[in-house]
Amino acid sequence: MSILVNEGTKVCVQGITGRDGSFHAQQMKEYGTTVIGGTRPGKGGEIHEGFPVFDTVAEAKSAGANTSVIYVPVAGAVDAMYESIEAEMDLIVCITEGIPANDMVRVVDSLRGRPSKLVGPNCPGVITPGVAKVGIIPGSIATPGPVGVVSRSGTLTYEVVHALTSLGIGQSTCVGIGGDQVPGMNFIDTLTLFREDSATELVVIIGEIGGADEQIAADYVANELGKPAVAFVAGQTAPPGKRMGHAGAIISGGEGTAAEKIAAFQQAGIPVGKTPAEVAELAKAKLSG
Amino acid sequence: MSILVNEGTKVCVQGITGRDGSFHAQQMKEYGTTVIGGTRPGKGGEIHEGFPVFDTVAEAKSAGANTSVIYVPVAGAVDAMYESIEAEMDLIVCITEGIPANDMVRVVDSLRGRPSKLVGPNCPGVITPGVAKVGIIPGSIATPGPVGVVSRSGTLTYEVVHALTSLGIGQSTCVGIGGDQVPGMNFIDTLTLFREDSATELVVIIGEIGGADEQIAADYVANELGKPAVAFVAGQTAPPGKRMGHAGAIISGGEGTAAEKIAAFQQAGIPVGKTPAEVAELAKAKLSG
Amino acid sequence: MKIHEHQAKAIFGDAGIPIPEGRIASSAEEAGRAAAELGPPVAVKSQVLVGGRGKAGGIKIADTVDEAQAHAKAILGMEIKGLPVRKVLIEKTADIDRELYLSIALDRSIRAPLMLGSAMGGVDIEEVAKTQPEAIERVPIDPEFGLRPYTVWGALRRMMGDQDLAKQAVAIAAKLYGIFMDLDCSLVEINPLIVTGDGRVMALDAKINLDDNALFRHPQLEKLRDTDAEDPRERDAKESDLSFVALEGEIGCIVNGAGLAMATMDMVKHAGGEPANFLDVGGSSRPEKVLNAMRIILEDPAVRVILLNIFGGITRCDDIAKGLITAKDELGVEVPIVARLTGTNESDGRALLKSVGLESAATMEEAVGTAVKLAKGASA
Amino acid sequence: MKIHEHQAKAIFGDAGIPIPEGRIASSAEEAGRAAAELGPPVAVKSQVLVGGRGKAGGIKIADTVDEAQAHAKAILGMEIKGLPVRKVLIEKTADIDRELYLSIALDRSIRAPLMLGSAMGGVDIEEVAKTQPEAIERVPIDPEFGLRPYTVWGALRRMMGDQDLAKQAVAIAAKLYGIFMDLDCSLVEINPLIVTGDGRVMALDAKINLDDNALFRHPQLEKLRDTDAEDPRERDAKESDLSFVALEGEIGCIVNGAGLAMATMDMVKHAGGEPANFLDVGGSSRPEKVLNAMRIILEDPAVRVILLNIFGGITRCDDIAKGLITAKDELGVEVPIVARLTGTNESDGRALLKSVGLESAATMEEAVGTAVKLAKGASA
Repeated sequence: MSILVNEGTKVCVQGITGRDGSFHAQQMKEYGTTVIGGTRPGKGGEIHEGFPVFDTVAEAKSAGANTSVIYVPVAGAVDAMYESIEAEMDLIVCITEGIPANDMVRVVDSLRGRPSKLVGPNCPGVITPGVAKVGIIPGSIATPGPVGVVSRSGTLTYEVVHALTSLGIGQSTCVGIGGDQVPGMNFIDTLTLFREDSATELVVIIGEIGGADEQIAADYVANELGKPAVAFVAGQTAPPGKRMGHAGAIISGGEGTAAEKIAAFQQAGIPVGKTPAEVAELAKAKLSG
Repeated sequence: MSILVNEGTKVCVQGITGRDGSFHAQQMKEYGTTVIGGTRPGKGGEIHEGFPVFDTVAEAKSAGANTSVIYVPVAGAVDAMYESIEAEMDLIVCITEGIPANDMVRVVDSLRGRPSKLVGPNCPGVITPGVAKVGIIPGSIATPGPVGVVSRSGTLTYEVVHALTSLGIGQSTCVGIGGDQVPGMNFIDTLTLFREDSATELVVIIGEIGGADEQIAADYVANELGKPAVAFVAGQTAPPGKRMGHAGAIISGGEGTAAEKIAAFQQAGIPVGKTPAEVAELAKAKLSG
Repeated sequence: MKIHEHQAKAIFGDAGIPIPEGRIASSAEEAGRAAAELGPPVAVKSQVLVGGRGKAGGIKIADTVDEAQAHAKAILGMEIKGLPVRKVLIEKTADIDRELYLSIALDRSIRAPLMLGSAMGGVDIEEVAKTQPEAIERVPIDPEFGLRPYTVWGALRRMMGDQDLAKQAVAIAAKLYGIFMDLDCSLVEINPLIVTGDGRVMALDAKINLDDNALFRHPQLEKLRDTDAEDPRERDAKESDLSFVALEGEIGCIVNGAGLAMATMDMVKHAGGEPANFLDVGGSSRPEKVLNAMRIILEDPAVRVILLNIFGGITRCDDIAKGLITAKDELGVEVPIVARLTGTNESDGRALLKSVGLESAATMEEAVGTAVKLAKGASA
Repeated sequence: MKIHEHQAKAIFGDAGIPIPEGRIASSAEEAGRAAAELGPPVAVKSQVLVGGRGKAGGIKIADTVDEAQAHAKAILGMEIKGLPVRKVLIEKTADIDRELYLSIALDRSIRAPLMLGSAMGGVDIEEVAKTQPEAIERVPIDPEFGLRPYTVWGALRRMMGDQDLAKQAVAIAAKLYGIFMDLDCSLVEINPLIVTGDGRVMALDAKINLDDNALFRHPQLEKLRDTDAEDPRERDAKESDLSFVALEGEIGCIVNGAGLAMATMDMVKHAGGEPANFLDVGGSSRPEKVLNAMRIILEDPAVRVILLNIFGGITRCDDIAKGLITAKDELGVEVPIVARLTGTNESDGRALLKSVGLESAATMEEAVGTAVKLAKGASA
């Protein structure tokens, strides 16, 4: 088992003719993911580097796609999300970064009462090792196993997954939820899925400064998850009031510090690693303990 | 049993200090309905003719209300609906007429993924005889029994209910869905509830010219309802292209005529009465047959 | 409410939908000047609020300024389906390669706007819908997302048959939706939407119907109202807050509630009579509404009897009775009145009527029967 | 992006939120003329993009024109928290009866806007939130419905304590929400919102923070940018499409990905070093990004070693290596470089570095350890 991405995942790449869309369509396919094709309005019917091109997501859905991944530049990314939401894709992964927060407020609100799940924007996507990947997570670093990973950071996910794999610990599914202030799925949404997933025995939570999502996640782990977790929090040395790359990574009004988040995890009985390598070791200890 | 309105119905009257709101709050209370009070922003905390006044529906809900009925003039009626939708009232009945159709498109769309049911606008409301009423249907004409009534017309509902009662046939619940083009609950939404209601043995459908809701309802009765129905259609003598009072009562492009609708009912095996009295007789015959 | 082609085209032009260059004219001289400014050939198009102008001879092509003036003179004297032509639109003719159809209307069954498109334009779209339903593209618009390029791309590409033309049509559809929502329309229609010889997509005709319920927030549109196209009694009724539709019969009907009013008309017809009108006094029961209703009905000399049918809910029978008595006094009613009052304050109402010598019928059937008999007796 | 009080007040004024009458001045003379026009007493308020202006002496009341001019002269010469005061706002003083607080901000936990209100205004609201959370009204705004009067009525009535004042506050809140949505703000704040002696509600201060990601659609707001308040290197980095934050340490960091960049800084600190900066080269791996990153980092004379930490996903290690080599060539880098390259095209990248005599560390830990040792050695 796994969450979000599995053997039945059939991908439509929105913006398949662009540089990133084109490259990652190929990468996903090479990893074993079923890529139905992609969209580029006005190019429907063409073949782009071996992939069928559709004018709309609805047409890609008719051709079998149930999952969208968005590599469209920021000016078109919101429309791309709406298109996939209207087409009722099961999963929508938005890689694009730099989307205005108010736009995301509306996008997330529009999901109410609709069947789609949205991961991102500004995220690396989802990988179920050995099965399929949707997004840009390098396939080589992951290996199948019992650890679910959920993360606000892309490259940090790679570090942690790589460290886990190096210790011989595989992953059920790794989900990069992205570093924006208003993401689609958040920690709780993802943890809820991991809770129900029989293949996941332990969850790694990778947080960072800004907001209170880590504190809420710690509470959920303590009271609801029913599985052990280990955590990492980036940004202990970040100065207040400065946006650290991610739109959501900012300590404002003295709130959202790494120290608060680490304390919340520890109070919930969740060990916090000081480095990605230490996180992997903590996971290993928990799994064998 | 019944649908929409029952012993647990607790009413908040939006616009309780107005002429109609005030009068009908009293009428509902006299019929036995639990009226928690009403709203009038800026008058919260006052008592109006024995009813507590609240500033907002949320406050009325805190005081126990689970049903709203709207007597607010058209300029404020859309906001009044949104207020009750946001407060997650179980049932919202909008009496106000003259609401722009595009506004109703948005209101109905906003109900997606939210728990409220909306009856109206431009409707007489709902009565469960002997139990409670929400709206303006005269209580005296109705009596408890096995017939569910659903109608696009107000006074025509009264005629039919009165005729049924005169023949000794009572009603489970009578629902006036209103004569607008874009209503909250339509025939199908209401019939779906009657289908599940064990107290309803037969349904009377009162339609009129305009649209194709009667044809869709006929199809539903034939294939899904699992109970007999009789029908009435107003507007056999209506000229095409003219709006007959209700915003929705118009034959346009040669479509939506009474003849089509009567034919659809008859093809679905639903007898159609020529007068309200005949409808009551048909219902009586079906019930005893 | 309907507005004229030239008014709709002005709205289209402001929204950026391509339209032919044109001028409005109220006289043959003005039309001639407009034709000279635009340069012939030009189309001379009657501005009336009914369909079928072309068939009725209300649209002509002129190859010279003189011809334009002559056509305008002829058309400005016409009546089309009973409506006088007071203005003509003089427009540069277009080089038409294909005629198509595009509209957005409120669709009741989906409770949302619906875009209709067809490669078969310039003809009666309802006829196409009946005979060749597959020739029509139907795209429901989710009101939460609106009409976005992806919503209509597939349909418009099929309809236009070409990427570049589809792109132009998508842009037009998006603007049409903007107009539909911003102005609270019930219909915006382009028939025909044309493709010109040099590959441009353009609105050759323009139709906009407005939601009467929303006019209160568009005072600038209310000013476009053309009262020629309205029955003066219907206008009078609207000002008195009554729903009224004039018919051809001899029994004047005053009823509360639109459904009951229609059912009353139907019953009159079944009983062998002919209703003179549809009239709904509405929910409120102010006596002056009945007075106004009587006044408007009695303007019709064909009316031989008045049938009052009231089932009081929000309406109170005594108020209705008071209004009727006032009307009898003030208007000097000479035709017989048949009244049926049931519901709220019924006994008070009946007593009031009795006090001026009016008996009330016990049922709707009885009242209708009596009215039809009186109307026949009166005309016999 | 932050904008100045007088700019925010202009937006408030256009939206119909009551503000005191005022004039902006860049010199003492202008300030004097403004004070004369407005009529003393006036407030002289420094326009700088930091909080705590009042405590720093940047806000003064003047009872005469001469006094206004003198205050302006003093304030225009000041630096507040390192920022020069270039303009002062001269404003008519208000007759303050009460000071309250009102704001709308994006709230991450509800993924929607949140209105905050408090009867305790004119003070640090974060302090109030900590010490007296019950003194703060929190109203989440459903983005589908927006801020409607009913949404905030209950909270504002409690906060204002009076129906009439509540009505004024509701109107102000609705306009504040309009600004928040229309201009894509992350915060709009009125602190204090005042009640005057004659019962009017008014914004005495105004703060608007804009969402940087949305500025592309508000070019008129981009023009309000005050570069005084920005670190020139951060501005330079932004123009090069890099995320950069200057810090006080001696180890210059170049990392791909914000999370990894923060984790790298943290690890430097844990290892006993001090990061000189946060720098995320982002997902794209164009070599010139590394070149620009090196250039910006090397502007800081405190930097004693450069730590490059790359985990290639969308980023390709060979591109990074090429950029680093170009930078070494073009910039004449004198400080040591410690590199760690893993992921996409790792071996190519390492080989390229090796070709110019740069060894790559095997792990992040090793790279950080080496960098800290080098920095200490250099400073010893």
